[in-house]
Amino acid sequence: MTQIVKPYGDTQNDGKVQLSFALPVKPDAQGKEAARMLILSMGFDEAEITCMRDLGEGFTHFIAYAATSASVDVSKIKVRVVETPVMDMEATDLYVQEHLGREITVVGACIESDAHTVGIDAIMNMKGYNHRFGLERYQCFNAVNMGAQVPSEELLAKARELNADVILVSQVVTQKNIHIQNLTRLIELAEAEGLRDKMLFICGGPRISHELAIELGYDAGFGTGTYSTDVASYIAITLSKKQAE
Amino acid sequence: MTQIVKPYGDTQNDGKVQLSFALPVKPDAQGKEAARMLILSMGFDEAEITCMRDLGEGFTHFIAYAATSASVDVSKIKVRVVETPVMDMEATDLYVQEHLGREITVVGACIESDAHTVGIDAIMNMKGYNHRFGLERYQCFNAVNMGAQVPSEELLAKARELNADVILVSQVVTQKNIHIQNLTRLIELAEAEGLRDKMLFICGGPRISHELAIELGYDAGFGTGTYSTDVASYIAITLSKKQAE
Amino acid sequence: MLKLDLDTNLVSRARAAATKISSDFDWLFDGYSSVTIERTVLRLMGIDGATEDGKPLPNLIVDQLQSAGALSKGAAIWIANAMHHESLSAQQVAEKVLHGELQLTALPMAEPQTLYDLLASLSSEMLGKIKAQKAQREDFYQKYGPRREPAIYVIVATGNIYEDLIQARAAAREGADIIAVIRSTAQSLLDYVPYGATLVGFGGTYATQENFRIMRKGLDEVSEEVGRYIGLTNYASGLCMPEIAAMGAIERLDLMLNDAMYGILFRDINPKRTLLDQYFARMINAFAGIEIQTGEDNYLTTSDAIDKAYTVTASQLLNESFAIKSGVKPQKMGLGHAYEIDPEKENSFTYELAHALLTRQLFPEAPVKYMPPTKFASGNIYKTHLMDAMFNFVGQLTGQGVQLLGMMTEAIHTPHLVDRSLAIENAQYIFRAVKDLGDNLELSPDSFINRRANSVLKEATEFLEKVAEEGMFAAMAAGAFAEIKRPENGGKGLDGVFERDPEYYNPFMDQMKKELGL
Amino acid sequence: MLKLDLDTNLVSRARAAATKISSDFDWLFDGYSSVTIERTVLRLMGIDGATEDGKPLPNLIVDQLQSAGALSKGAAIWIANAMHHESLSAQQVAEKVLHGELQLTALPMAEPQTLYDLLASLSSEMLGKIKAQKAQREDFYQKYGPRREPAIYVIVATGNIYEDLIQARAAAREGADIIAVIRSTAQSLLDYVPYGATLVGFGGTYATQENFRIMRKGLDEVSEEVGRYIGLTNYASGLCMPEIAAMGAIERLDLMLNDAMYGILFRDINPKRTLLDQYFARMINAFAGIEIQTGEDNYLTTSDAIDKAYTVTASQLLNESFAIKSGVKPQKMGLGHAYEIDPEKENSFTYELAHALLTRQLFPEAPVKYMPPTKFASGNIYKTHLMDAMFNFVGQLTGQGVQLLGMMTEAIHTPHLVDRSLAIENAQYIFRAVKDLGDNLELSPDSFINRRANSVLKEATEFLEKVAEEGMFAAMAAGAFAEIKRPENGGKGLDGVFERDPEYYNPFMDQMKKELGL
Ligand code: B12
Ligand code: B12
Ligand SMILES: Cc1ncc(COP(=O)(O)O)c(C=O)c1O
Ligand SMILES: Cc1ncc(COP(=O)(O)O)c(C=O)c1O
Repeated sequence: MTQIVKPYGDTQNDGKVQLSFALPVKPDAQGKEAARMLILSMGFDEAEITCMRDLGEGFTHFIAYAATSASVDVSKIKVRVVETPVMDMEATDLYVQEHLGREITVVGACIESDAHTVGIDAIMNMKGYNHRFGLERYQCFNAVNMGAQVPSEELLAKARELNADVILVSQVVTQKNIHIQNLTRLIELAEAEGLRDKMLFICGGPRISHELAIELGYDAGFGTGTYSTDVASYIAITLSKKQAE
Repeated sequence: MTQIVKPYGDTQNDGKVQLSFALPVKPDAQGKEAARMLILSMGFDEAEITCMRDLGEGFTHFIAYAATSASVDVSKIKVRVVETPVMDMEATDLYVQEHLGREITVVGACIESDAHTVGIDAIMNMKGYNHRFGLERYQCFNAVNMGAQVPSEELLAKARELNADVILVSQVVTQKNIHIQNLTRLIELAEAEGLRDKMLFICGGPRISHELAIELGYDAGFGTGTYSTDVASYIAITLSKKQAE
Repeated sequence: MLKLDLDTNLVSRARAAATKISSDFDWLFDGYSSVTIERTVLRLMGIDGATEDGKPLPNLIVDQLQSAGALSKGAAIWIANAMHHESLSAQQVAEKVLHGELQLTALPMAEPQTLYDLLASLSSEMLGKIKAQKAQREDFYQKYGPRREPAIYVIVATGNIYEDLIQARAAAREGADIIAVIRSTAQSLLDYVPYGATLVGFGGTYATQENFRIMRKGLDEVSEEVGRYIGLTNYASGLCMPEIAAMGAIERLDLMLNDAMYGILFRDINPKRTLLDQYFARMINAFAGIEIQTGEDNYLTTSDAIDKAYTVTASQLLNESFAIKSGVKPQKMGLGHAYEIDPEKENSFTYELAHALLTRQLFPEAPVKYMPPTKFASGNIYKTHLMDAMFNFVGQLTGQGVQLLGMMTEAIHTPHLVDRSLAIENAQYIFRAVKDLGDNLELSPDSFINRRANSVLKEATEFLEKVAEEGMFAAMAAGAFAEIKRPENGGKGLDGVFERDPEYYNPFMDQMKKELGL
Repeated sequence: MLKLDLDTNLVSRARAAATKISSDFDWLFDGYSSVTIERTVLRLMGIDGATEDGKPLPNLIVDQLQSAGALSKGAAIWIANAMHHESLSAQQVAEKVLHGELQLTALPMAEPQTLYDLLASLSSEMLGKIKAQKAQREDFYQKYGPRREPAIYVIVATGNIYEDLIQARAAAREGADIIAVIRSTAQSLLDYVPYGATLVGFGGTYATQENFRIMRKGLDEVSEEVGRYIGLTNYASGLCMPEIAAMGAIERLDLMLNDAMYGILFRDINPKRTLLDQYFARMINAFAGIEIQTGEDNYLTTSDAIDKAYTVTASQLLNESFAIKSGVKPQKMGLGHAYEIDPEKENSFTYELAHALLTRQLFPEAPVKYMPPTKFASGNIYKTHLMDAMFNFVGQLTGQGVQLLGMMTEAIHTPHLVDRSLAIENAQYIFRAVKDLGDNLELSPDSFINRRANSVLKEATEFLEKVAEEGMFAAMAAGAFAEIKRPENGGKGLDGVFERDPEYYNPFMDQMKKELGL
């Protein structure tokens, strides 16, 4: 069933959107009109510049409200999401015992130039995050966290050495799409070394979605607000299914 | 000379814009993707949903950054602005004495349902606004401020009675474009009564621009940040020129 | 705890002056009535509905009685007589009048005592209903726990009651404690209350009894869902003050904008009309356990918040003394105050802290209604959001009763769904962050804050004493309030005020006075 | 005034323990040198430039000396010898080495005194230049007036020095007092300083001498325009700590991120290397009148700001005692602290006020560098803007030295032009609003804030005493700091540390020590 939606301010389908941006124009009537025309040229109606602030160096900041005529049919939107159910630690341990019957080795790292370990630590380290213990605490996992700024080569070498089942990669810095470069490089190296199909490749970080992960050739991706339980359940169930096949 | 500009985040022409809006979707992966698709369908690239907040009642709030490919040629933008120079009170009084040689009668009001008198008071009342005295203080003006919620008919009757040179109208409430309705009605009544060409019609308010005023058939319009000096100078010079013609 | 050292002598002088001012109006309260008071009586007798072109039946009847020169006895007696004579309900009488089938003043007059008895039973019935609503509210608070302090109060103002409802329910779920349905522009000046559910308003939604009902029902549902009683408020203000108070009492509104002088000063409604109407309106509010909220914020949207800070204090004291006359309890006096200081001013926060503490400490039991920055809100939503945060900070630190949340789009439009949600987020964050900060702090000896509060109090006292001496009507006529001149016989609605006949009878006022111990 | 009643006994115990810890490293400071220290010496002698593939000449020379086993005498003497022998400037010598036309260790060695004299004149020349820059800075402050407190400190981080410049100049015009050019990701780990103006960086812009120069020039222009001296800062941190300090001294940077332990804990740089390098780097900073800024914020981005508050205090005390060893004056110790408390926590502001007062009061002369909320910044820019406002509030109320402004887009991207401008607006509004609020307030007797501050101090004292007893390297190896284990011989850069030969000579260190009275 089609379900066409538009932004909502205070009346169904009024299309109201707030915008804010800088333009290299003067803070005068012409600059303001330029900002308004720009908004109109993006296809908005009823563009109202509510604030114009001089930023210096020839720039001006505009805050605006406008009504978009764009809409989107929600029923047409298919997003790939991690579909395995989420179990708590005890349930996961039990599940692995029953379905896989062996320990799972997981190797994790922030790769390349990235030193933001808080995210992957939240998933892997004993103490975990927000009242969920990390993978180290699970009975079913042998979790090795290599920490910050680990070259892709070293991560793969360690995974090969430990005969890992899963690789966890974190990427937090995204400026100039450096995370895409780094994640792509890792997968290419893994393919070249024949490791890609031997283990699950999972990436995570605040700008990672499952959708993006799959596009980049990973098995799964996890973004903001992920808990160890999400990742643990996904690994447990996916590996068990693979083994069953 | 063409001068094509695009929004600026941190790199020339990166087109970066911040958006914020509500959509009638759930706060889940599909809702988020719907928001992203909506932004893309407005012609933005690199849409990133940075925040998704449940608003209840089936709505979700999205905050996003995206890059627009839209641009505007500033050199093509012509805005009609009030072009008379701005003089201070003493200079205006002197100017009128020299060029017009008589007192100017100004009648002002917030018309119809509007009761926001602070704006017009700032222009007309003795004490003025931000260290500029209001028209009442000028020697050259006989200023009559009728206050709030004055029916258009009464305003015109008073103007006729006093043989006014100028009518000042304030409109602050703009919901459902009520200001456009009210301003249009006043001008139509004035035309019907044959008053339109006998006096200057000037409107003001936070959402009024000179451009809009002219479209609505007024002589001039003044928006946010107007001072009595702007209006007084405009009146003095315009009337003097008319008389000279 | 931040505690001012207020000059107690000033406090008593100021209260004495305010009491003197309000006591000067007994001639008005005891000797006059107004068209809206009489319409209120009709509504309380159960008359509702409107003509096809939207004229409410209470207006129709009161207009007829007025033209017939019969209103000075009060409307009640005429309807009671018709009910008795025709054996009809009040509503049936009204409908007959509507269809021209009945001429109220043409019927033979029954024995007064018969009519009094009939009216007594009608009045007990309706006042019983109102008491039941009051009990219901108290039960809800019992069940769900008391309201937070400051309570989170947000407005809805789409113009369409059904959109308002969506926005109100969303806000309640996010943490709002009280929903105010803002009224369409200038409803104050309508000498009738529109009828039915309304879909179009400007800058707000018409206050109608049906709209009250729709909103109350929707909020009762959410209250149950979230386990928190969501208060509802509207405006018992303008030319229909007591009628709206009565409608609110019947539909279980919990608070009402209801200022003794707002109509005079800010809507140019006749002074006598306003004071008289508020006297009865407040009595209804007091009886129904409705918290009144006064409009001191209005002084500061037109004048400077520092220079004219004393006008707020003076108005609070006057509102208090008029409220006492109508039987309103201190715990139900939501006196107003507003954070309207120019953000460019150095120490704007420090000044405001002095003013907010002064209000709090002068009226320790009052659930003060604290209003956000509006005048200096600009189209810069980020800046306005910060000003609102400072306002929320002071509200929590000084323990105000009700925090009317500021919206970052204040200078732009009536609030969008998102704006209100962000305002609630703002308040919740700040309230939590500074929760017990106040317990850690004291004022330094001879602090600027203390000196400032006392100097505002002094100005207010001197102002009130001057007004007490001159008389309030004279002072108003001379422009002493809000820098606006309001002559005793000017303004709208004077023709709706009339002197009572010796036989005048208002069963509801009598019974409420008795029950309120007035 | 808000004043903590701190346990003075704890204060002395804590300082004594910190002093004991830093004094345990005299063997290292007096007996060792490192490759970057020697490259610093070369730079101070005037050697600059890079090979075609980007290797800086100082690296080229030091590497050669190291391979030749000649570095333990220090690099200075070898260059001096070549200068003397060939009658060339230091730069010319370096270029000959570059082109393979000169083998430093192959030349006959001149009389030591001849070389010492030559080096003395070279060192006086460069140190004179640095002193001139220092004098210039002081003149500017004299002319334009002192820096505001807290100073408004903002970052630029576009990755392109020319975009950074636009953003920096705009910020300065809007009110920024200090501009920090954030460094490209992981420059810490480069064992050389890139050369020339750079256009691409990730999350920041490379620290190079040319970039310093471009920025300083641009800001000097704006300083003149706005009549306010705009400070400039960068990172004397990582594997090239002293080199960057020297570059900063030459180019008149005004402040430098320069922490005694940051590299060890947060970049896994070898502990010996780090402590040694910081010793010399800080001496340069002290000599150049550059304010150092320490990185205590880093403890709280990885650990909980309440549980681990004491680690900040402990690190501040250690940074202080190491700074004293290098001759840094208290007025130039920008010790770090950060507002990283979970905004969902009740009384987050109250807790933070206790922590901020503690820092301020323990180091009354230090221009404390106060860092904004970052960890709990989310993609919700409106909320983050409010958190930054609370941070600005505490900064002004407690009189911190430098306020590193938070950006509402903290969790999203490095700051856009607009974000920074709104951050400045935020700070300016809040600073003005609460300007003298502090003068009005005192802490209640036995306040939570006072108890909290003393309990953090107690934890810090006990921690430092434990470390003093175990020895710092042992404690680090055991994971006592930041919950990370750093063994004495682990981490990056250990191979760049070497024991000095008895004939080791560093003319700059000697002269600076003398002038600093060390
Ligand atoms: C803490 C922090 C730091 C700390 C890191 C300490 C450490 N040991 O991690 C320090 C101070 C060292 C630091 C340094 C830098 N930082 Co930093 N930092 C942050 C900060 C404030 C918080 C990040 C964080 O810890 N979040 C909390 C965790 C729990 O969330 P998370 O990472 O999203 O992780 C969750 C999910 O994403 C997911 N997840 C993450 N990884 C993985 C992996 C897997 C396998 C799975 C399944 C899930 C998963 O699960 C986690 C739990 O839910 C952010 C701003 C912000 N508020 O986000 C900036 C931020 C990330 N940093 C940034 C930058 C630029 C830097 C520097 C490059 C700055 C510089 N030039 O010096 C440096 C360089 C560091 C480097 N080499 O990478 C930018 C990145 C901009 C961009 N989008 O590119 C940010 C956004 C700040 C900003 N606005 O500029 N930073
Ligand atoms: C003060 C105020 C009030 C006061 C007005 C008191 C008074 N005597 O004026 C009170 C409390 C009574 C009030 C009531 C209402 N208000 Co009001 N009010 C404001 C507020 C806070 C400030 C307006 C103001 O005084 N600005 C300061 C003056 C100096 O600025 P200005 O009006 O723009 O005037 C300048 C220029 O525009 C220009 N100018 C203006 N007029 C003219 C005329 C001429 C001829 C010229 C040359 C120039 C000129 O010069 C002036 C000086 O520079 C704004 C929010 C805001 N911050 O803007 C809301 C606001 C305008 N109000 C609003 C609303 C909806 C109402 C109500 C309808 C709410 C209600 N339902 O009860 C009522 C109804 C009033 C009515 N019937 O019109 C909305 C309007 C929304 C919209 N865009 O439609 C606003 C934006 C608030 C909001 N977000 O909802 N309000
Ligand atoms: C007491 C009071 N009544 C009424 C109103 C506004 O309603 P109206 O525009 O209908 O007068 C206000 C607005 O601030 C008020 O304070
Ligand atoms: C002292 C210190 N040095 C350096 C840095 C960051 O620079 P880098 O990533 O180059 O280590 C920081 C960041 O917080 C710091 O505090």
